[in-house]
Amino acid sequence: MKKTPPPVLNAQTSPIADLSYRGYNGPLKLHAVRWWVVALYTIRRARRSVGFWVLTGVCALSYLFHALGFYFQHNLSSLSPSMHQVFAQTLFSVMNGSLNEYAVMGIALLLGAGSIAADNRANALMVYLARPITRTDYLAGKWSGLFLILYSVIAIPSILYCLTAMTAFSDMHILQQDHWVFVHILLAALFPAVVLTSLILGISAWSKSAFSAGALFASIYILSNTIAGILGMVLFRKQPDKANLLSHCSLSGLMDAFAQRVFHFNMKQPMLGRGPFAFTDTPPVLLRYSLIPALVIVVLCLLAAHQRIRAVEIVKG
Amino acid sequence: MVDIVLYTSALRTLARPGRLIWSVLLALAAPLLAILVKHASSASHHPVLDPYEHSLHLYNAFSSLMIFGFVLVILSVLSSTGIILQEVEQKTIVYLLTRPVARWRILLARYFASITLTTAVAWGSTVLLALGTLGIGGFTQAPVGRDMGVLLLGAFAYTSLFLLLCSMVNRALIPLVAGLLYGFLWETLIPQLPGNFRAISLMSYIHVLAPHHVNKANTDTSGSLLGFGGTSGSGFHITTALSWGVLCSVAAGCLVLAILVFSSREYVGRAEGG
Amino acid sequence: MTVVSISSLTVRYGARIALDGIDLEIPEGCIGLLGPNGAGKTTLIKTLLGFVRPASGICSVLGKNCVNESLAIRQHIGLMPELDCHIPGINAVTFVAYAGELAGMPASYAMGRAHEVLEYCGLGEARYRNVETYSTGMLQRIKLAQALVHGPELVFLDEPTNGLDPVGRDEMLALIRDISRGKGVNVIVSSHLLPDVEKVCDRIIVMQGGHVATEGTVEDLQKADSGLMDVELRETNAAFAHCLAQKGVQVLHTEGSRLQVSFPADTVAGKMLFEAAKESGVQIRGFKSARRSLEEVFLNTVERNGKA
Amino acid sequence: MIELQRVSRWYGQVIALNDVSFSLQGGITALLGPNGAGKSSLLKLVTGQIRPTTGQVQVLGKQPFANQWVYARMGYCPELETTYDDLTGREFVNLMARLAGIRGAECTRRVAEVIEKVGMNQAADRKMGGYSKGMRQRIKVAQAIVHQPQVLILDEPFNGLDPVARRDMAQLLLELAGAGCGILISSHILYEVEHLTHNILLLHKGRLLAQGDIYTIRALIDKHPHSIVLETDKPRTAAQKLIEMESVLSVALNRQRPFEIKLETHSPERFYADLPDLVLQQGLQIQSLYSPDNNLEAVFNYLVQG
Repeated sequence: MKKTPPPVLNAQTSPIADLSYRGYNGPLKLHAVRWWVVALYTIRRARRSVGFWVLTGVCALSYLFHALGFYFQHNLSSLSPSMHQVFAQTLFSVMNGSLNEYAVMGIALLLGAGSIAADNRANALMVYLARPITRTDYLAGKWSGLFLILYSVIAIPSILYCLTAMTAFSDMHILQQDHWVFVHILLAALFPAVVLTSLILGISAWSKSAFSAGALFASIYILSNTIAGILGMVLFRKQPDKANLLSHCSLSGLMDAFAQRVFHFNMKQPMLGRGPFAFTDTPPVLLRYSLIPALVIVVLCLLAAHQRIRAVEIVKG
Repeated sequence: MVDIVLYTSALRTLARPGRLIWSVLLALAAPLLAILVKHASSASHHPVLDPYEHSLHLYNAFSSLMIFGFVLVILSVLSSTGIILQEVEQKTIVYLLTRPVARWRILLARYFASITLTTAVAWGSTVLLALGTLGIGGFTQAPVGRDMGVLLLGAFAYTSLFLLLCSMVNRALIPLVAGLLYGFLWETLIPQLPGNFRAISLMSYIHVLAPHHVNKANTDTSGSLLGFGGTSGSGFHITTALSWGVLCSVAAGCLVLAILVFSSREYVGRAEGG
Repeated sequence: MTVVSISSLTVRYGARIALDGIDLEIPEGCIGLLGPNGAGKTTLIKTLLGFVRPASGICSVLGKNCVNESLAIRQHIGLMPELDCHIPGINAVTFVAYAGELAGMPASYAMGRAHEVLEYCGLGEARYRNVETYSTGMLQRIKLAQALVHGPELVFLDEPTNGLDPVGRDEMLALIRDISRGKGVNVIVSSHLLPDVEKVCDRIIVMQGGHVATEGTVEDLQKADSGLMDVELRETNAAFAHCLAQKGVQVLHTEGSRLQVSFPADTVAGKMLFEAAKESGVQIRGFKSARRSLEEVFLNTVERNGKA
Repeated sequence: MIELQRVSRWYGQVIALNDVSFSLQGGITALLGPNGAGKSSLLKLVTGQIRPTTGQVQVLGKQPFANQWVYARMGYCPELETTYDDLTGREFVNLMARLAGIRGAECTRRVAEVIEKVGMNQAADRKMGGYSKGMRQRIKVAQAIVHQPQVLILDEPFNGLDPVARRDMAQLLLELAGAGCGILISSHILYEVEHLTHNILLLHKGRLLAQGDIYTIRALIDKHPHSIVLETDKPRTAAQKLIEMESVLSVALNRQRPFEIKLETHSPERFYADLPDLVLQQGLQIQSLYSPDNNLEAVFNYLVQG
């Protein structure tokens, strides 16, 4: 696009230019890229939120925590094939461990709960939709903005962790073991970002306030974790396969299942009633068990959100 | 009289039809799941559970993880945050603050309404869970009465804590996120750390008062589920009396602080109108 | 050229009929849309913007159909909504530039244009401050600025002077008058504040209960009976009315220190008034032939329709 | 009734009120000022929602911040647009009445009475979430007067009302004032306030600019030239006569409107007093007479700019 300003239309005969109101006759972007404006704006807003940076700090903490842990483990045990399992496990923990998981959930809640609900409440939806953009553009922008934030928060510490391990423990030959490790990280981080973004936007669009959206989102997220965790633990002794499957019937379980599949390792699950350090190995579940439910959640939430985004005022008159 | 009006109106706000459904679902979640597991295991060819021992096991597992670990905490967070800060955020708190009622009475009425909801759901869930897993006899076999008492105490402690958090800010999302992170991240991670870290988690005191041993054989070593209640033999041992003391003083201390803050803070933002 | 043309437009919200078979041609210029709450003003605007699907009838804006060309329509119109849009944490320039970018302007152009429009709307240095520290007047200016940022051909202003102080109101009205005269922008103003509409609009449309109750130029609607006078005194005085009545002048109604009187034909109003004032010892602070204010036109229309 | 002594209030670094002192007796008082002048802050101070940074606020002789004794005798109608959306109007007023300590049958009767008074009979049993701006405004007034307060504080009560509703509201306020209730309203719809009261408080940029009767204030500002427009059939003759009057400073004719004379006077009081004699003795024909400065807006503009 050429950036030369267009000539003033009604060039004045008078030597004094008319500096009052004039119409706009500059260039216009294609309609197809307007959703990106909304996305950029969402990201800009997030950068100013203190809460967001605090939670990002928690994510960074998780990275440090696991990096230190791995360093000690590596130094204590001699290099063995199982070390790669340990590496995969810790890499997975950096991405999906409970510290990171809750911090990411917090970010999704903080930035996402109000994103549509508050726009609606503040009457901003009316202003935005009075522009030449469609509801889909608006939703796509909101979605991709939040998605990019969550994606970076999940993926960047993992990549950093991997890079740290590669430089600190060159003897492990991480790249030789898994040529695609960075691709795998990027792929695994995709899943939680997509699911959380869609879910929180769907809920936000249907809520009256950011608070109720956040409350509902957190309840669904934590309740599903708790239930799936209990079911898995109660059943694990006699029917480990079923237990394994059931323990993934939650939002974070789905994310774990996908990441486990991508990194291909056995996850250590805590064992019920065996004390704090008793763990059992659980092999990855089939890909479809994580992909299909996630797809259903994403599609339903996005449809619901799209249905709800309307230019209506709250006060009827 | 005025207190009753305040209390009922607060309760009404908390138990709006839209929210009540979620509360009821929350109360039903634990018992329904327990029943489901029980039937699934008895119907299968490889029974997972021995009839009596494991029904109690089920009760203990669900009570500890679902009711204490989830229902109690999340309802305390949501109802205490929702009942004060939603009104502050929507500014309708003005109507209450300009009535001839002392502010501490407003806060206290809301505090008790919040506890009522939390306790009602947790109690309902506990009773149904006992009935569902152990039948009528459950009330003698399982420590239902003790659990209900400790749930009430826990509700007091948690609600006070979150109320204090809420009385200090003007936006609802911040204490919501902070409360959730405290209730679910802090309270689960801290007791798992070695040493005496568990002393700074309310949940470890609650678990001492209401231990849910899954396996009678290893009560001494592993304590209750997931290591709550003490694994480290060394140093500091949480006694029942200490737990009572800590929980009660947290409840009372935080409440008093919350009242002090609420009575003296200004809950209206900067004037925009002029 | 007509800006908006509507024929037998009906809009329903569920069972409630919000607009009932409206026929309307809105010419270029500045048009006032009046009516009590719930008359269908907002619904009409929403329909024209393509937010609401009409149940039947045709409406077009700037020659484009509202139902299937609403994107193209929205490219050329601006909306200043009634309610405040508080978007905390950003300043006015960012907000207006964002609005411009949403209309498709490249970021750099949008920023320049945002400054230009905000300057025009009278938000000097305040445009760098956060929106939540703004007074109502500033918020109204931002709302106008965001409606104008992409250079629309038609702007809808919903209650543009709501909550403004007198100076602010005059300035806002001056802005509206300015953009609607010779700048190629057509304006539709919906307002409760009738004196405001009176000041800026060429034509008005009075709506009620989903119908168009009255329509016409401001002057037509204001034509009042000759011989009708509004008199303003320094203070309330019953003797004055009495004196006038003795001279055969009919006192129609009194509201505090204001009277509306009707003089018989071929009398000299000024002389009679001053005589009465002298006799009753009161100061006349003003008198002029009564132009019915739009408020009265409006009240009459509403009441007439209410009875019918 | 309400007394402020050297009250200032800051929000962080922003000053909302600066050294304001006044004392109000009964009747209706209008609090006027441009946007951002500090009107809402002042009302929030008076209703005890915020505390002054320095100085003292007293309502009925007591400090209002979180003071139940004051709240029992004060009604407040905030500017707020949000309400308890899932209560009906009647339930809301009822709740507010009960919180004010009114009980039982008395409460039901009072609630019905105030709802009738504000003209909300039809909509009282609908949820407030569906109320229009005007309905919200009226139900807010209803809750403010349900406990029969001695002092009534209203923040922008006319905002968002259509003309019919504004007229009714003004009527209601006059009735209440007639019954002995002290009323303080903030507003910028000046011509509406003008009908209600002559007693005003003028705030500008956080400072109290003027207080008292509109006319007293006008007398104070008589140093500003006051312009008056006359319409007459012989403007040049009339102009000659007018310029001879001592109170007239200047006379101007208008090219666009040949029958109009615009004159300026430094003493409107004397000019108006002398005018009838001039008209009657000299036989001037005056078709109309008005002063663009003869209203609150002008007072306001003068004070703000002067």
